[in-house]
Amino acid sequence: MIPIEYFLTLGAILFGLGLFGVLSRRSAILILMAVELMLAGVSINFIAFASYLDTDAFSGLIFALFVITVAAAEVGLALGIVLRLFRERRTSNVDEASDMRW
Amino acid sequence: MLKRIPLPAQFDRIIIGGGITVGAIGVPLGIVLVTLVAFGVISAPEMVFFVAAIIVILGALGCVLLPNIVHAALSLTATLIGVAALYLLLMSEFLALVQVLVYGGGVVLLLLFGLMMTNAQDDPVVTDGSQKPFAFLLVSLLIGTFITLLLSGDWGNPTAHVVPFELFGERLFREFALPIIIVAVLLDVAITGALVNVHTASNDLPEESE
Amino acid sequence: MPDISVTIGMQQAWLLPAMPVVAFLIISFFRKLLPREGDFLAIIGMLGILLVTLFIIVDFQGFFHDGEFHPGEANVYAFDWVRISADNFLFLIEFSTYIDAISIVMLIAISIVGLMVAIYSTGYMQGEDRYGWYFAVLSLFVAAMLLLVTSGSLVWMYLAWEGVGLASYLLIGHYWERQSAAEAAKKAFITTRVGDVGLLIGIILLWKATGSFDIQTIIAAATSGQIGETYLTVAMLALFAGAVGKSAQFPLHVWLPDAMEGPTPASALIHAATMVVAGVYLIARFSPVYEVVLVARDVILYTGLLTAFLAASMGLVASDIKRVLAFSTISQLGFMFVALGVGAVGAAMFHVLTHAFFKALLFLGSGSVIHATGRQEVEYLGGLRHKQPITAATFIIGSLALAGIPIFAGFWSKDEILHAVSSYASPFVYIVLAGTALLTAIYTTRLVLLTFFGDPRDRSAFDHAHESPSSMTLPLLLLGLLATVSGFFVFDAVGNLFGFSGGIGYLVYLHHPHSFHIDWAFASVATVSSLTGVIIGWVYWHGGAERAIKARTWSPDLHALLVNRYYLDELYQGIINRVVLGLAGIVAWFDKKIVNETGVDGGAQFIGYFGYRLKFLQTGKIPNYALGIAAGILVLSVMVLARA
Amino acid sequence: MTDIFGQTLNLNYGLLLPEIVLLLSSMLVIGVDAFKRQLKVSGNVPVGLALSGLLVALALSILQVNVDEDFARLVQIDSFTSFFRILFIAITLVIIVGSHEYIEKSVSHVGEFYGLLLLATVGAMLMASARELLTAYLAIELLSFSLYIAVSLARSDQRSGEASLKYVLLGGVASASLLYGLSMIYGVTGATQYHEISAVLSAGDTGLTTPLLLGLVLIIVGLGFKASAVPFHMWTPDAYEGAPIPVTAFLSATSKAATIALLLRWFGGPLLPIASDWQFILSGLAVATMVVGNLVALQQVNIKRLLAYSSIGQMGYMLMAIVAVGSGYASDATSAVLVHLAGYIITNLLVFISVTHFFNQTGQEEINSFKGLAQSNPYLALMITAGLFSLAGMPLLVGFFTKFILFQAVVSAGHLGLVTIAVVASTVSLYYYLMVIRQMYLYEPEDGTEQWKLSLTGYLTTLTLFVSLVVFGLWGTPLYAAADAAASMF
Repeated sequence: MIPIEYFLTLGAILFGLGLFGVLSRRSAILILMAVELMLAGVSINFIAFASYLDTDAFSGLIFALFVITVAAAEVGLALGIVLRLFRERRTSNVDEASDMRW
Repeated sequence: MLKRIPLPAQFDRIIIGGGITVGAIGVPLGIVLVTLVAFGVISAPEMVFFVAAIIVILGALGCVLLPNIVHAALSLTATLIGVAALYLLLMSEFLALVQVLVYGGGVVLLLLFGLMMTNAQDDPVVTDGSQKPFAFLLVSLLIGTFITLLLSGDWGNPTAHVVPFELFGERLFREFALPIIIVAVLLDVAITGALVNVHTASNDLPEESE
Repeated sequence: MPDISVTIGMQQAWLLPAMPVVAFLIISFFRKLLPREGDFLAIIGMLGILLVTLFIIVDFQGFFHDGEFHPGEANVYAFDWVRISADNFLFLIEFSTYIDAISIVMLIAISIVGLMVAIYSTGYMQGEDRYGWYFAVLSLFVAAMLLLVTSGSLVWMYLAWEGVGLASYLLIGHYWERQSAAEAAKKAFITTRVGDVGLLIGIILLWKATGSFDIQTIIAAATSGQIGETYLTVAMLALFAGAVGKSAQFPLHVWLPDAMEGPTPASALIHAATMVVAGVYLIARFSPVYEVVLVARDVILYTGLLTAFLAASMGLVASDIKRVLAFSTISQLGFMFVALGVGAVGAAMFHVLTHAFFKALLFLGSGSVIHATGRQEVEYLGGLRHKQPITAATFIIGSLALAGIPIFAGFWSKDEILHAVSSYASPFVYIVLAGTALLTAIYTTRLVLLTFFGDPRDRSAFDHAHESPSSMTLPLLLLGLLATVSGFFVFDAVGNLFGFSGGIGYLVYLHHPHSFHIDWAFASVATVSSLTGVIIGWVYWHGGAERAIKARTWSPDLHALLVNRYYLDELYQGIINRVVLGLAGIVAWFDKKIVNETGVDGGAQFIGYFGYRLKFLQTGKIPNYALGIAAGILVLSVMVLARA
Repeated sequence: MTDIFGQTLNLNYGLLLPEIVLLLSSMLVIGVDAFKRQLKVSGNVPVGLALSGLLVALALSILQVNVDEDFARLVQIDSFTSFFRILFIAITLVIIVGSHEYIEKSVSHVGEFYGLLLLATVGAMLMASARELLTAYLAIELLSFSLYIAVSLARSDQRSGEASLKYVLLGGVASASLLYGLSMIYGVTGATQYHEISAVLSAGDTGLTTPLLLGLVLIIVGLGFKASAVPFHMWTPDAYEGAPIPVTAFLSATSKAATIALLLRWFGGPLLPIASDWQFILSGLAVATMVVGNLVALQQVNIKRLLAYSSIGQMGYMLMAIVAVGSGYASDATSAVLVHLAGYIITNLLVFISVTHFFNQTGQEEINSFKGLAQSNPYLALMITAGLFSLAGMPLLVGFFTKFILFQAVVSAGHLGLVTIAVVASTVSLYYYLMVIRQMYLYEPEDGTEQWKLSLTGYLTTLTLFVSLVVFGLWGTPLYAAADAAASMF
């Protein structure tokens, strides 16, 4: 059988890679994708815990289901805002959306 | 007939290039893994896990590193499908299904549309922020710390169990009725948000700069 | 004893702050509707205060028996303001009043000077903008001041402490059209707030140790050794920090000279007679505790000594009448702290009382001069005794009292302080203090000579000058009387005559009541030093301005040092500019440079990979902000990893 | 009804009536506004609907003050919940009444705006009442989502979209962190119910200390973002500046208060057994937050950014008090936090609504545009002055009373060092508040001294807030009594 540590490690790596994407990308949409990666890491955690450690109540599965739903909603919401930004400034580059600073 | 579908011309390149990449990396890895299984070093489920994990990690790397946005988005699809495979390994067919439907079918498509609408060039190459090297260093440390912290715990030796489908549904809709309502409202908010922002852009603004 | 004391007495001490609060509310809301913008309400309030004070004094006498006061019953519990009873503690802030001899001295000073100032202001502020508002704030100030000296609870005292600060801020900035007034108001507010932080910390420390805000409970706990010595010392020093700010002691004295931007009568009340002695009051109130923590007492002694000397030397060269008086106030407050530092609470409170009268008199007199001539630099005055005889006469009386010439009030109280110092502290302290008294006499003489004697140096101002209206001269005369005679209360016989059983000695020498015996040796030393000062001043400045200018040429460096007040203001401004704003700048710079540019540009440069792209870089904010979050995650998780 | 384990479930929807009413009225507002022309209703109908919904919900919440019951083991309706329900509804009411002119003038999509404010209120209420992690998480997202959009609704202001983008992207990162943390808590304890988590954690060593600590860190990061704790605060000034002013007020009041409510529920409840593990993290954050917030505020020129940094500093004080919650004084420290929160909100709303009216008149939001306000509108200048003085903690105003209670609670929990820093920081804060006051009182107005007046609702709200500012400043016992009752279950 596969040890649970495998899944946890994979989850951590996915979370980290997602964070890396957020830090290094400049396109708003790519940042959104990176956030999705982070959330995928989280879902793996939840489901691994539910299947391995909480087999009676499996709350983690339900949690993961909601995480997926919320993530999808977030993408829709954020895309709307990105589109608006694009219409206003002809760019989806977050570095150029920095009128407000210090 | 294919030419009538308004797909960017790069799609064929993606399919060919992606195929070659997968073939070049996947076949040797597959051979190694099958050999390991054959000699009993790892079990068959572990082999499946490793295949899926490699797809997931490669896809994630592609998603955060590839300079072409469309490639990155498709790479994300690979990751998400790999994650769905992991869910199957975790005995959760339902969530695997949801993952493929919502992500593979919905979210990625949405993201692709977003890409098309905001950056409608044929070859949308992006440059990354200059804090990339710094971020790389930071995130490597971060992943290292996370894994150390996770593996220092004594997780015991648990095994995965299947959750019966109807039990799942029953628990979801009985005990978690309220979260479902909240999520419904949440989706409603998200749609409202998307609508008002797109609407603002087309109506409320003065003329565009160009 | 009149029967009425049954109905109004110490139990009704809450009336004291209540009356001016009512006056404040009515004037500030309805001043446009009232005749004379409601100034009479302020005066009525002050009269009421004086009356109640008299009743309280009469009532207080009732606690005098067996040759001692037994004022325990004077602590009047009124109501629970905040009552929080939780599982493991009771948090209770009461509203209570506490009257003892120390409060009564303060009450006398506040009520008399307050009334005089209010009457005087009707003449002085005549026809100015915001006339009514001035009287409203004056009432607010008096209310807060009375609350301060009657409160039995530290919390209410702190509230009042901040309240007088606020009123002072408003009055200093009364002519806010003038940039200097606005700046002075801000300076006073912020400088005293520095001390207030100390006071607040002290209150919290004391509350933490005793679980109570009631002053008498705290004193009882502290003197019975319930609190560790180091802890208590820190707490009492924190309280003293509050006193240093409010009473303009070194190193927080810088605000008081600038505070002279306010209307002169307000300066007389707030920055001479009452608010600035709040610090003295605070230390006197806690004097039993300072008996226990001798280290703190030494700090008080030397702070007071240093302040007294420095301020007197600065007073020698200041050219603005009001600033000379301000330096003299700082210096005299230093005298009071010296007295407190040697444990002579009675001498300190006696000096508070006499100082209130003669310093208020001097301020009001200088106000009369300014009112008449429109000038306040002594270089442009002179010869005014011909034009303003009453002002000149009363001003001279006040000056004699300040200089410590016998029979005037200041002589007795200063003599008391010197006497106390000689028996408790080292000869060094005594010599410095006596020297300061000499300096006091010199600068006082200088001020009088340059203002009222010699030839007028600004003809047009002199020609327009005239004696002030009776609303202004009447208070001057009354205060002149008090500045002359109030010292006699130190004698038992005089005290008895006016209803102070046992003389003021009994009244203010709470813990060690004693009768006043004049020590002729000391008295003559003090007299000689004062007279010497007057003579030096006379010889030097008599005859006009050339001599005054010579003072500058005698030692230009010293003169510049004194005129610039030892460059302390510049030092503070520098500290504020460099340290506080600099710190803010560093953080802002950190945001800009480290997070934005080093995190983005510099980090890239450092690694040398994206360096060539620097010129294309904008300040990319979102990834940057995310970097903050990520770095936070990393730091925190490494921290827990290290701990685990 | 029973769950799958045969335990009974209380599905009494009556408990959720305030939330349901708000939900329905928000739908109604959005619907009516969308079909305004077809229904031939006047422009005032949406705001009227929103207000009546709020009033009904307020009445229902007051009726439920003494209830102590759970709904399906997901939310707990108790005195703590009631305190926050009433607080949140009142905030939304005040904001809508106080700034409806601004909303109609400077906000695009008015109907959606009101609807979103109501939904955000529901999210905040659920955050305070949740007793289960999933519900709490969804409540957080409901509040955040509504605010992401509300921030973007300033009419023809490019900053609005930018602010919203920053908020939504960084918010996504923060909620991913939060979720990762929650997954760790869930993995270690195997439970999502607060009381079960508490039981597992207080039972002692699980052998999983390090994953638990990782979870703790990530939870603190996620909530620290919502609470604008340094270094997760960077979105705050930008979002505040770009948002319509009522949304800024909402961000600084409801959003912060809801986060504090959640922090109290979590750190005073399930995570209390491991207090020693999170106290030092929170102390560090609290210190950084107080120091950075108050120092950077000194450099600001925009009033909204100034208030943003000031609210960051204020959150530092509250984080400090949450540290005290872990020191065995949970009940006292909690009531102190609640008192301070209430006082802070009253004050902050007064300032924000005054600034809203100032903006309505002048269209300016730079600090130096307040020049001479004491002459052109002395009433408003007084209101702003009172509010800023109260924020600085000047005596006789509510800010002093609540800060005093807060500081003494932290001191009695044994964190004197933290309080010293807080006192110094709050002294620094006086300096930048005085910068604004100085502009109003010490300078001549730039464009003449033409007097102007507020609208009736403007006078009504500011005066109400001002009176409570003074009354609670002089006599805070009722405020404390309410907070103490709300904190009684800790």
